[in-house]
Amino acid sequence: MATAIPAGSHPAAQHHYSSTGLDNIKIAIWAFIGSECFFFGSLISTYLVYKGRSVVGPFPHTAWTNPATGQTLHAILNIPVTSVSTFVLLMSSLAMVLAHGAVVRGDRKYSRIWLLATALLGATFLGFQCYEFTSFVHEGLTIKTNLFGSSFFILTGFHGAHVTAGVIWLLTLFFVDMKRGLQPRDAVNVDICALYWHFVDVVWIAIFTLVYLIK
Amino acid sequence: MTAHRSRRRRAAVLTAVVSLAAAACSHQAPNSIFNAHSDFGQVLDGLTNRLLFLAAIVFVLVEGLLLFVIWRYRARPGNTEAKQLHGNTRLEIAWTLVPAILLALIAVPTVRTIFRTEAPAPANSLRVEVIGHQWWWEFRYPDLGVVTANELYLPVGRTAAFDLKTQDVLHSFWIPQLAGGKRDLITNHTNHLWFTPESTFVWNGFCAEYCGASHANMRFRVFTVSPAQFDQWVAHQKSGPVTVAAATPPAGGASAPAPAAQPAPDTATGTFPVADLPGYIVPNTPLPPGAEVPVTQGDAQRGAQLFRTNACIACHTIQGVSPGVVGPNLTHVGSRTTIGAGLYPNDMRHLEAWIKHSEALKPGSKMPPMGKGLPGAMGQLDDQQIADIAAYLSSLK
Amino acid sequence: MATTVAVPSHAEAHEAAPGGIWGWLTTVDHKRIGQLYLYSALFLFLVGGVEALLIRIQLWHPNGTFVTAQTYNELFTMHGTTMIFMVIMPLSAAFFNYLIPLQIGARDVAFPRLNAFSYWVFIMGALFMNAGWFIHAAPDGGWFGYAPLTTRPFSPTLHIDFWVIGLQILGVSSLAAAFNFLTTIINMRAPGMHFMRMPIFTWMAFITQFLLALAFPIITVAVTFLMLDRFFGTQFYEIAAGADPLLWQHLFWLFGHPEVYILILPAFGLVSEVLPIFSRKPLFGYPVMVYSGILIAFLGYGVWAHHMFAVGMGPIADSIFGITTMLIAIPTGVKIFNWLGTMWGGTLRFSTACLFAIGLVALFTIGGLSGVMHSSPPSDLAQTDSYFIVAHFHYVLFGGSMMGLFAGLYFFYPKITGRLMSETLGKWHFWLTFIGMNLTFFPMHFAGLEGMPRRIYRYDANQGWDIWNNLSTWGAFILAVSVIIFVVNFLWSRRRGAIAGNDPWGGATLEWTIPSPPPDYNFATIPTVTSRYPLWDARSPRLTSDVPHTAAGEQAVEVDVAGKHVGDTRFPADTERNAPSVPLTAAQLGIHMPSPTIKPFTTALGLTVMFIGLIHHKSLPIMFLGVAIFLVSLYSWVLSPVEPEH
Amino acid sequence: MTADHTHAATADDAAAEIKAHEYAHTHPTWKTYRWVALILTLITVGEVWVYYVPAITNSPYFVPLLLVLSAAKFAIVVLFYMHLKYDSKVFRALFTGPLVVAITVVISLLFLFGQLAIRLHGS
Ligand code: HEA
Ligand code: HEA
Ligand code: CUA
Ligand SMILES: [Cu+2]
Repeated sequence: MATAIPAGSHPAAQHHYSSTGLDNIKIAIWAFIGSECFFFGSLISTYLVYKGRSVVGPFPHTAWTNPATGQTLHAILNIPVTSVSTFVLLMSSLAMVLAHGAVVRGDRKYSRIWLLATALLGATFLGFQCYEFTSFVHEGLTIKTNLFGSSFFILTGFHGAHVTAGVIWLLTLFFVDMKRGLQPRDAVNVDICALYWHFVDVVWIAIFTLVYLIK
Repeated sequence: MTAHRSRRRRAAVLTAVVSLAAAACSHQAPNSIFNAHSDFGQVLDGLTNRLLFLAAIVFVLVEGLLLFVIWRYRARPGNTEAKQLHGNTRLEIAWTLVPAILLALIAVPTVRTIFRTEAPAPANSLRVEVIGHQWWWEFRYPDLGVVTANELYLPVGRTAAFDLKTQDVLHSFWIPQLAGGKRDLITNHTNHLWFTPESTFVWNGFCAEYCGASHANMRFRVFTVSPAQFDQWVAHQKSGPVTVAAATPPAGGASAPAPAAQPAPDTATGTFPVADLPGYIVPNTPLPPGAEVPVTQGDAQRGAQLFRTNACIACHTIQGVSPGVVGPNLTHVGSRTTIGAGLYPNDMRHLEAWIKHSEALKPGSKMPPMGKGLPGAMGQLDDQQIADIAAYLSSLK
Repeated sequence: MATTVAVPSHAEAHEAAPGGIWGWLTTVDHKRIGQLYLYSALFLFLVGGVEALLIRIQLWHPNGTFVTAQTYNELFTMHGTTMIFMVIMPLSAAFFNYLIPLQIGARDVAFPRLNAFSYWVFIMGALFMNAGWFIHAAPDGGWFGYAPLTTRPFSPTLHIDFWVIGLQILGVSSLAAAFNFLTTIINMRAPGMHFMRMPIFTWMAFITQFLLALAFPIITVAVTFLMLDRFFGTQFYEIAAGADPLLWQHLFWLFGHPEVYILILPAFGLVSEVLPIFSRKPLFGYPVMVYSGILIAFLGYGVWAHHMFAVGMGPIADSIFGITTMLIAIPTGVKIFNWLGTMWGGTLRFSTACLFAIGLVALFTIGGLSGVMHSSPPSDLAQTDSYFIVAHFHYVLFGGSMMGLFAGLYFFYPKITGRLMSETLGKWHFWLTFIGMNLTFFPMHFAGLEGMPRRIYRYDANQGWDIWNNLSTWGAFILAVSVIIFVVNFLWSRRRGAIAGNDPWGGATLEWTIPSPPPDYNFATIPTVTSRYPLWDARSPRLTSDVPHTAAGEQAVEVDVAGKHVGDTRFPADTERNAPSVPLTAAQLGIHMPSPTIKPFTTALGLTVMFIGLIHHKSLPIMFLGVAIFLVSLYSWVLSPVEPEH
Repeated sequence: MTADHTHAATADDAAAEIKAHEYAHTHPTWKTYRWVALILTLITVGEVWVYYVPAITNSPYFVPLLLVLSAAKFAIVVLFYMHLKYDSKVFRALFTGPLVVAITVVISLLFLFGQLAIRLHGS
């Protein structure tokens, strides 16, 4: 990591003309986000299409009695816990904008604090998700149980994977900051990470409503 | 020189089109989607003809224009400098509008036809359940209590309403000359198709959705018969297996004489003797090399015993004999024209080969080869035993 | 114009880049990557073509026994998959790579290393999927792999695993490339090249990138479900769990229909480049060509269910999808008529490139018209899954995409290699292709209308299909001859073809102002563009005087960036720097080019190994090895600069 | 991939400083962010609260209400945190276009699978 993220101050940069005055990487990340709309759109569609079509329980919002064993499995989603984790993710977005702002100002202290805070909040969210997944498994819902199990775990799991990638990205930025300090000219590198991070948050906003709250 | 080329090209294109058209008219097309023999088929026909007609007009206009342009504007002495037109708004609007109008001409009848053909079937229709299996067809008449396989009987003049289901993967139910159109059989769905057959005859049916190894071998036959013949057929199907020795006299009463030039159904069973069927109905599939069973005579009595004591009963139903439901119902197998889902003619030679090594006759077949010592074979039958069983099955009229 | 400039040898132009295999593995030059795409795709075209020939030999006569049912099913699956994902798409990608930077006046793409990564992922995915052949496990589920046939209970063996994993890998490549080209086109156009001055090929490529970026996520999800079902026991397509097979169909075709426009729009773009040049006229209705392309792409998202008219979606859905599908004929028709308008009043020179372009206009129309016939749902019930459909898509794919790509290949070959392809062999190639193609695919219309289902490895005699199949097979043999002639021409011309010079055809756009093959930095000085047809403006301003967006047609635009006037030389001043007799190296000119690196290759390798590891539960350690290679390479890539440190 | 890009002309040190300066003008400030966070929190609280009020969950307005609330959150994050409101229209096009098409596709799929129709009849 010695070379660290090359900054825009490259002498070569002067040879590169840009048609719009925008950063290439920022255009690319927005294109990527546009593309991700379809990725999550497909996953969400699948979840909604399969809603109420599982042959066996457990179900998200209603209890289910296994006709074979007589055992009753209660509605599986845990709204209070997920509300908290949703709030955590929202707050991580706030930390993210503050981190970006600090980098832009050249404020080394706060850039580190907020970058780390964002990553930790993200990790907290992941912790909640781990807790949620394990408790679901204990209650008898796995990816193999029914259509709900498959579509739920894979949708939220892919979201979780995005959060994980984001946390790793944030930590990388944090370590670069520790090592050589992020300068204002690095702002674009933080900016694209932030865009990604907020997008992941936005996806969760949709998931929280569509999966957890709508019965 | 280029002029030469385009002239040659036009000539080539013309010859091709004309000869293809000629060939199209002069030869037999027993599975054509045109001139289908049902109300449904005719509705589709009308629409398809309209589409073809419009497509032909656009084709001639566009290709004609193209040929004109490349001939007229080829570089040659006297045409050395291009006119630098770069666009013409009015023209461009024109060639946006004209296609739009043409499309409206097909969109309107299309939507009308959709709503007509996808309406619910009339209440008094004959209900038929079609169940797709890898790679054969099960036909059930729930109101009549009849279950059969690979050969479908329908009375003319009465609407047949099909409930299409599948036991495994997707298939598609297609009788080109009867219905014209097809419908897919979709797992966990029941699909619908209905039409009223208008002529008595026999038709080819196909599976039209790729369904694995033997998709090509998943065919069936449809017999459209008069209502009286249909009733007779139903009555026969409902009776238990009728073991008919070589020359048993017809059991039933007199039936209406069949129209000339049409195959007449056997009066006893309401089914058709193979010899009367047109060539494209009787399968010509060659047996794979080495599949032939040398023994040609079998004992039906012994065969019945062997059938009961071997794996056969696990999969096949013969009314009063065995309850298996994995494979086709064989209660009246001897009266069918084909075996293996329309793949081979139903005779001793093919039956024997089939029982001995079905997999070689029909790749992927879920029926294990019953011949002794064959790789993957389940059965322990020697050639004589196979001949006996074949004789028994042939006798199940 | 300095059209007679001698061609520099390749070595000179690439002095700085390492040579040999290592040079190719580490290259980040869009032109070399473009060539890699080109050679790979042409090779795979031969593979897919041989598969087609085997199919045709099997169907030559009724009840053919040339191959087994299983082999046949593998053949058509791999033929379709190969031709679509490993031939037409990478051939288009070859042109995107080679041409987009040249046409917009850039030195490279926005992310040169990502570009190399895309190629390596593509070729590894293609090799992986074809590896199935060598262990008797080539995919056999059809190119659209309908569930539940492709789920574990019905396809227990490795066949489908190769398909599923191969598609995932190929998808990564397309997505990465799409973001790259989107950025390149948005942000790296030369000063003055606003969108309505962009060469039409670049425009169509631009639209295609949107389609790629927005369609591939959907197939990724659909295939991921299948992969998880097969490997980890999820239930997405598990019929026993109540799954709905239509989910796969909707997701697949939501991708699949945009995909067919991904396959055709680049070819449309190439033809729109070729026809004006050989008519000696500007493209007729350039803005309308652009808008119709956009409209085709947009409408392409609202028609997917026309592949599912037989599944029983109900009358309302059938009507809606039928009508939206018909609507696409309008913008496509506009394109056809505008090409005719381009030729109208021109002085047509029938070079091979021009012939192929005209071939597209003639043949695509036929495919388009049968497409419109399918778009009427009740009538499609009769056509669907019959050879009538096979006829349709070969007319649009071979008659459209392939013809257009061949046109582009003959046209741009001199730019890529510095030499012209033989016109004599080229004409042979064209005429045999034209005849062979019609002889192969036109009879399929009749076979289909006479009831021949598709994807059958054998058919019975007496069905009336013999003659059509016989003709088709002979046509395929003619095509094989034409392909061999093409291969010979391609190889021969590389060494023996006539020297091309900068601008052999009298081109109009930036790529024709620089040497052939271009130096690695493309443009010694980034030009300032004041016109849609800069070269024509310079050569014969009188002719373009009333064409909008040309120098004479409107005020030239001054461009300043960050307070500095960019481009010392207004285009197309022909200085020694821009078109020197012996091109200078980047170093001599003081231009910094991205340095070669192996990291994209190793990252792609890691990714591929990771996916391959999925194929068997015993191979999971291989997957982790892949993850490790991937992460290490990615990190060292991301943390190292694009260009050498100074 | 962060580094694999060629920087824009403005990206030398001086320019970056200018950029930072401009940024302060064109981007929302700490105050805005605080407000945004507060509003987001309130909406979330509202959503969860609604979930526990039987009178609302049983009413036909429950689903539309939730959809509106989450759409509002979605929009706020995108406009302010992702500063789309202040940024180039290129980004707006790259995001909004696909988003609209994707949402349309999701809705059409729900209709095609009968999930939406059922809901409409059921309420
Ligand atoms: C390059 C790829 C390509 C292109 C461009 C197209 C273009 C079109 N396709 Fe095609 N299509 C495929 C590739 C392509 N297709 C493939 C691969 C399949 C099969 C997949 C499989 O099952 O394996 C398929 C299948 C397919 C089906 C499903 C059939 C079935 O399985 O039942 C349908 C149905 O509507 C269809 C329609 C159309 C239409 C309306 C167009 C339109 O875009 C065509 C528009 C063009 C014109 C109409 C010609 C020019 C216009 C004029 C000259 C103007 C005047 C014209 C009129 C007024 C009509 N296509
Ligand atoms: C761009 C796409 C493309 C192209 C170019 C082609 C090209 C050809 N296709 Fe293909 N085809 C598809 C896309 C394409 N196809 C698709 C998507 C399917 C559907 C698959 C499915 O159902 O899943 C299909 C299906 C398909 C079928 C239907 C199979 C079936 O349903 O059972 C047939 C049948 O004839 C066929 C034939 C051909 C032929 C003869 C060619 C010819 O044009 C090929 C010409 C090329 C050659 C003849 C190669 C010559 C090479 C040599 C001679 C080697 C020389 C070697 C050296 C010099 C080293 N194709
Ligand atoms: Cu059943 Cu194909
Ligand atoms: Cu389509």
